[in-house]
Amino acid sequence: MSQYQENATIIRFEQLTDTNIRLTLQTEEIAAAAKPGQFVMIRTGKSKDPLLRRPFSIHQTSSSGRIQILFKVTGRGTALLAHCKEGETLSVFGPLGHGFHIDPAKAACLIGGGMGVAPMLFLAKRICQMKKDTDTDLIILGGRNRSEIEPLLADFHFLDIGVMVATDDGSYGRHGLVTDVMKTISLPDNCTVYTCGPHLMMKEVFRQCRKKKIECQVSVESVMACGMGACLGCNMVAKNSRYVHVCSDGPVFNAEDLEWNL
Amino acid sequence: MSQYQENATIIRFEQLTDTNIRLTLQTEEIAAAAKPGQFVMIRTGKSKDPLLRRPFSIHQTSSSGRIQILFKVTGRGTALLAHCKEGETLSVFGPLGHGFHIDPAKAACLIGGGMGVAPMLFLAKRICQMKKDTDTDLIILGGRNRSEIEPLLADFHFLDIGVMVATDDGSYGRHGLVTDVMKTISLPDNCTVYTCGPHLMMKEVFRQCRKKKIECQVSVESVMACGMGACLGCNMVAKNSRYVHVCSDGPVFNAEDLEWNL
Amino acid sequence: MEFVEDRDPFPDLRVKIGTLELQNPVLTASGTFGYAREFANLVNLYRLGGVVVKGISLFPRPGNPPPRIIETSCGMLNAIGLENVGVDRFITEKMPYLLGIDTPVIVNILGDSIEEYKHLTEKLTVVPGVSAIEVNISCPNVKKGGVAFGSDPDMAAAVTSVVKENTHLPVIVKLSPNVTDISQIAWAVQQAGADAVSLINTLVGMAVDLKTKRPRLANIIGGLSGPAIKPVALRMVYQVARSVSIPVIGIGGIETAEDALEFMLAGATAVQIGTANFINPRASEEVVEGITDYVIREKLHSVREMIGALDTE
Amino acid sequence: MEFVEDRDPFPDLRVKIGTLELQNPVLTASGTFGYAREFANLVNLYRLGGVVVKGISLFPRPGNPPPRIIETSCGMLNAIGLENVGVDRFITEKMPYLLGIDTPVIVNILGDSIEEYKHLTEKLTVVPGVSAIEVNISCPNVKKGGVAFGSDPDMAAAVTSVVKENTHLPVIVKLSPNVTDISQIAWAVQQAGADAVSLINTLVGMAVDLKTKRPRLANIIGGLSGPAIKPVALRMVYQVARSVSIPVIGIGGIETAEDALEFMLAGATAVQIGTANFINPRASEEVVEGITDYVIREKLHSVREMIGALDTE
Ligand SMILES: Cc1cc2nc3c(=O)[nH]c(=O)nc-3n(C[C@H](O)[C@H](O)[C@H](O)COP(=O)(O)OP(=O)(O)OC[C@H]3O[C@@H](n4cnc5c(N)ncnc54)[C@H](O)[C@@H]3O)c2cc1C
Ligand SMILES: Cc1cc2nc3c(=O)[nH]c(=O)nc-3n(C[C@H](O)[C@H](O)[C@H](O)COP(=O)(O)OP(=O)(O)OC[C@H]3O[C@@H](n4cnc5c(N)ncnc54)[C@H](O)[C@@H]3O)c2cc1C
Ligand SMILES: Cc1cc2nc3c(=O)[nH]c(=O)nc-3n(C[C@H](O)[C@H](O)[C@H](O)COP(=O)(O)O)c2cc1C
Ligand SMILES: Cc1cc2nc3c(=O)[nH]c(=O)nc-3n(C[C@H](O)[C@H](O)[C@H](O)COP(=O)(O)O)c2cc1C
Ligand code: FES
Ligand code: FES
Repeated sequence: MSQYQENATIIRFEQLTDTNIRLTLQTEEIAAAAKPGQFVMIRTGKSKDPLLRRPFSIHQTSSSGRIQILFKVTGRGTALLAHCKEGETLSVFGPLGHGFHIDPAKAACLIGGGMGVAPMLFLAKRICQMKKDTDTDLIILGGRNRSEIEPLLADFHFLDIGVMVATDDGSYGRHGLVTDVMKTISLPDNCTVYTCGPHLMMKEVFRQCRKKKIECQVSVESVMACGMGACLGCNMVAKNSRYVHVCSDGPVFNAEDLEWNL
Repeated sequence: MSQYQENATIIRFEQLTDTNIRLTLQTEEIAAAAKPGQFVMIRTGKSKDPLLRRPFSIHQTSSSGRIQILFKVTGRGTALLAHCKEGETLSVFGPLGHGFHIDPAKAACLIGGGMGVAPMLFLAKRICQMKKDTDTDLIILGGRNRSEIEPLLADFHFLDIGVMVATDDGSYGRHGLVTDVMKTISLPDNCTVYTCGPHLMMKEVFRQCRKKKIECQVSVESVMACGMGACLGCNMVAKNSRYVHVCSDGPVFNAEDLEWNL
Repeated sequence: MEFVEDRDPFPDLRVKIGTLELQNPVLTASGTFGYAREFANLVNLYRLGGVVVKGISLFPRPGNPPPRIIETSCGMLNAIGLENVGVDRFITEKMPYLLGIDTPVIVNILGDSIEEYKHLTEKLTVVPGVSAIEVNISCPNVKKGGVAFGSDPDMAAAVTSVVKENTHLPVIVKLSPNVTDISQIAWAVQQAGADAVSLINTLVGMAVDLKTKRPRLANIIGGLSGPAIKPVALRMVYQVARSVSIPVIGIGGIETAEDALEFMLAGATAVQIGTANFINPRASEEVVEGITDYVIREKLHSVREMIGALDTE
Repeated sequence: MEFVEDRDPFPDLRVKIGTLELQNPVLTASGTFGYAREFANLVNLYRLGGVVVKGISLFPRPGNPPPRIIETSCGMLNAIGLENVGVDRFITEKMPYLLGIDTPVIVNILGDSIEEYKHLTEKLTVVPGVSAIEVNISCPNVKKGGVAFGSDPDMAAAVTSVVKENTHLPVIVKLSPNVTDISQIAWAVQQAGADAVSLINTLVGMAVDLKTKRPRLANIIGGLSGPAIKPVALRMVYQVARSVSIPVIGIGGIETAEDALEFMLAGATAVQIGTANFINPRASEEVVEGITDYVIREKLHSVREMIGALDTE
């Protein structure tokens, strides 16, 4: 696993909503090495404050050496990123972590909520590359409202996998949560569910999977300093009260291996 | 003496040379209250690093509520300022300090070197307002080369005071230092010399003034935290080894009152 | 300049430091607010909980040679060297103005010996308008080989006792963070009669100029303040508040109402705004405004509900 | 990834820590560089002066519950809780790789009692590839009521002695900054036989979440590191270097060659790069490159000319 620290030029800055932004970054080596579910650590400015890099999932890569990230402004670091301009550079470090494990022999159901949609595009694209037949596959995406989810769909619609959408306020797709949608569909037995989103959402996704004895891979978050297994700061409670480190053991885990307090 | 903290919009950003920048800022109250020789303290960014404001002389004010500052990139704070854009805002605090004392009955000779040119424009304009006759007055400006000094001259040429220029490399005006020029002219006895620039330049200006028994007002620099007499951090050695505080006792002093180790 | 409207309902922000009642928990820190007058046209002084003035010694002190300050990452070092006009000129030149500002004035004092603290207290205690004395014990004890009063529990207690014996005013002892166990010092000064402790004073630090190969401060070492030290200050306030029963005044890197309320959660009854005054001269009043908003928004009966309310399970 | 060309003339960057010769004064700080392997494809490990690995205890430790880290102004707090695999697994699982990296490996050890330090030393001293031992004395002494070894000169000396008695390797004692007089501790460990001291470990700090009214770290308190603490570290290095005759290794907020050289001017023989590794994983090698450039540009015969060369008149 190779990691690179690149001074990435911002190729495109897209303000999707008030708070949601998509950045396209020129990062030759990271783009070439990245796998779905991996993430990058980005310095949000040149100053020592904020000091630490911020982790973001890789939304998609391109053969022209670019990656995209999709993020929401939630604090100081992301607010700074929201002020960067096309043509400027950002220090990007990655790709980091263990991504999703794709078994081409199995059906796939991808469930992304909020910013958890980010890694799902990259994953879906890779699944389409690896599998001949994606008829039994499905993508469920959720967001607060139409404006949060609609701009993201174009890229998904290019793919050969069916997409279902749910919004909290019903302004687009089904009214409700992705987990409500999940309940209404019958997943094939030999299926893997891949999910990323708010903790409570992933917990419910896992609960449903466990009931149906379906494999469930989750991409989780934690605070991070190094993103590469050096600081041991990003631990999370796993089964049997053991600790795992999100950046190096994850961020994708088999949901079975984590502690969900179900 | 009233001071104001304003969120000033950057009206104009002029990159005069590689390192020299002129900013025009909308600061109604500061512009209205400012006197020549006073300065403002500017936050160079929104982050806590760099933490402290940076002091800059007021280059000129306008009746439309604007001030200009003229600065050179010398470190992290000024580098940040060099990246700001028109339309953005800066927190500006001022006007601060004691400015030049103008006696309309006396002839005036203004000598500015490098960024010490900054306060001279404002001073010259005020002198022109206060005095009927500026025939015996004179401005001597110095810089490294043509590109450093030429863009500044337009504003001075509007005034009714003669301007002489010296450059270190002879690419514009006289070849040499402002103090070389000063030697070649004979100042009237009843004259005040106003000067701002590098320490060694001001020292030489004062030396020549003292020899000729001419009053000399200097605008000096020191590191500052508060700019308003609260931290006592900006002290400087004055006559008889006493300390003065540059921000509140100055930045303009009668050169006689300071210690020059001549 | 912003104007501040009166609010309704009027929230209860009052806190008590010994017998001193403050209308709100926001004070200014010694050495960062001059003698208050400097801020008069920027801050509505009467809206502050109180002001702590620049440290005063028995005799005038010229302070250290320049440079005295240098910026560091998210902080600054100062080596002012306790420049001040001395207690007599303070009383004649500065107090008349301070008498009129309608906010409690706390006088910060410092000395080289127990006797100096004694004389300072005697002089100040009879001055109208002095609401409390804050004793800076970070100064070197000249008689004891220059060890700071604040780094030894017995010396700290001795200074506290002598000040207490010579005044009826509330006595706040300002603690140095440059010690192994600040709770021990806090305990010692409480036992010696202190009405409150304030902390932290600056951390001793240094900066070097690679170009000149010289220290950046003429005094070589100086005191570190600002946001950089906030985590250390918060920890010490938390520790001290659990060790003593007198009020604790939190100081160190406080810039916003949020910062101030964090210190109160950790156990502070009041806070002081220091370095932030340089960056935003209106910081102290804005912290008052922010705390007011918070108390209203969170529907607290009083800001005192915040004191020590940190939930550590 | 940048490639580094060989330079001519080849500057002399060598420094000595006890009997250990380092090709240059740049080490990585314990707990911030993993077991070196994590950085292998980012840093040319063989170009470093050496690596100090994550602190090792006698038995494996799970460390503290999450959250363990939180960013502060120009710094970070960590409460990893000394998570590590224990000395036995360290030797079998980590040392084989470290043996091959062609740079000195310094093992940082920690214990709850003098006996633990003794056993750790015995085990490590016979392991091929261990170049020196760095003794972390910031840990609580369980038998003495949890007071940190590093805050008491006698306890610090006792740990040092027992480690020295059980190894032929150079022994570096890593000092805690959370003390009144760090020179006194440094002196005590020098007298007890330490070959060098390294400082500073983290400052104890805390962060509070106003929204949840809880500490931001599960452990409540943690260690502050990063640029915020550099002024304190520099001051302590300066003080300690003037008090002891053994080499001092400077640590605290070092990000660039300029920072490193400032520590050397203040008296450090070598430096360690800590938190900076997180922000720029190539920081350690870039510091080596920057020092190399400096020594060439300034035409120094050796980087050793910088040690303690601060001009204080
Ligand atoms: C592996 C991974 C992938 C991620 N992918 C994405 C993504 O694709 N898009 C996206 O919008 N966000 C993503 N995040 C979350 C993102 O990292 C945080 O939103 C961001 O770090 C917040 O930074 P800030 O400075 O704006 O907020 P801060 O001011 O630092 O804090 C605001 C809030 O964010 C939380 N937070 C701060 N730092 C982190 C951190 N390092 N990790 C997690 N939470 C943090 C804080 O606890 C706080 O609640 C991901 C996080 C991880 C761990
Ligand atoms: C009253 C006054 C008026 C000034 N007017 C102007 C002006 O009109 N135009 C202009 O270009 N510059 C002016 N200066 C100087 C200007 O303030 C500094 O160049 C600026 O603060 C450097 O900031 P920095 O962050 O870029 O540099 P830093 O990275 O902080 O330091 C770079 C260099 O600048 C010096 N410096 C840093 N801070 C200060 C400070 N507060 N005061 C003085 N020197 C400092 C440092 O010692 C160092 O040598 C003035 C200074 C004073 C005191
Ligand atoms: C320039 C300056 C001068 C100071 N002078 C004094 C003083 O005279 N007496 C005192 O007790 N503390 C003094 N202090 C310490 C502050 O009151 C305060 O304890 C410290 O700066 C930490 O708070 P802060 O981080 O909010 O600044 C001074 C601090 C600064 C920055
Ligand atoms: C995440 C983290 C883990 C650390 N673990 C250890 C450790 O195991 N042993 C030790 O002696 N110091 C440890 N330290 C302290 C560092 O080695 C160093 O002394 C300190 O961080 C100051 O340097 P810096 O500011 O460059 O980070 C750790 C520091 C951090 C940030
Ligand atoms: S973030 Fe440092 S180990 Fe995971
Ligand atoms: S800069 Fe604070 S007193 Fe002058």
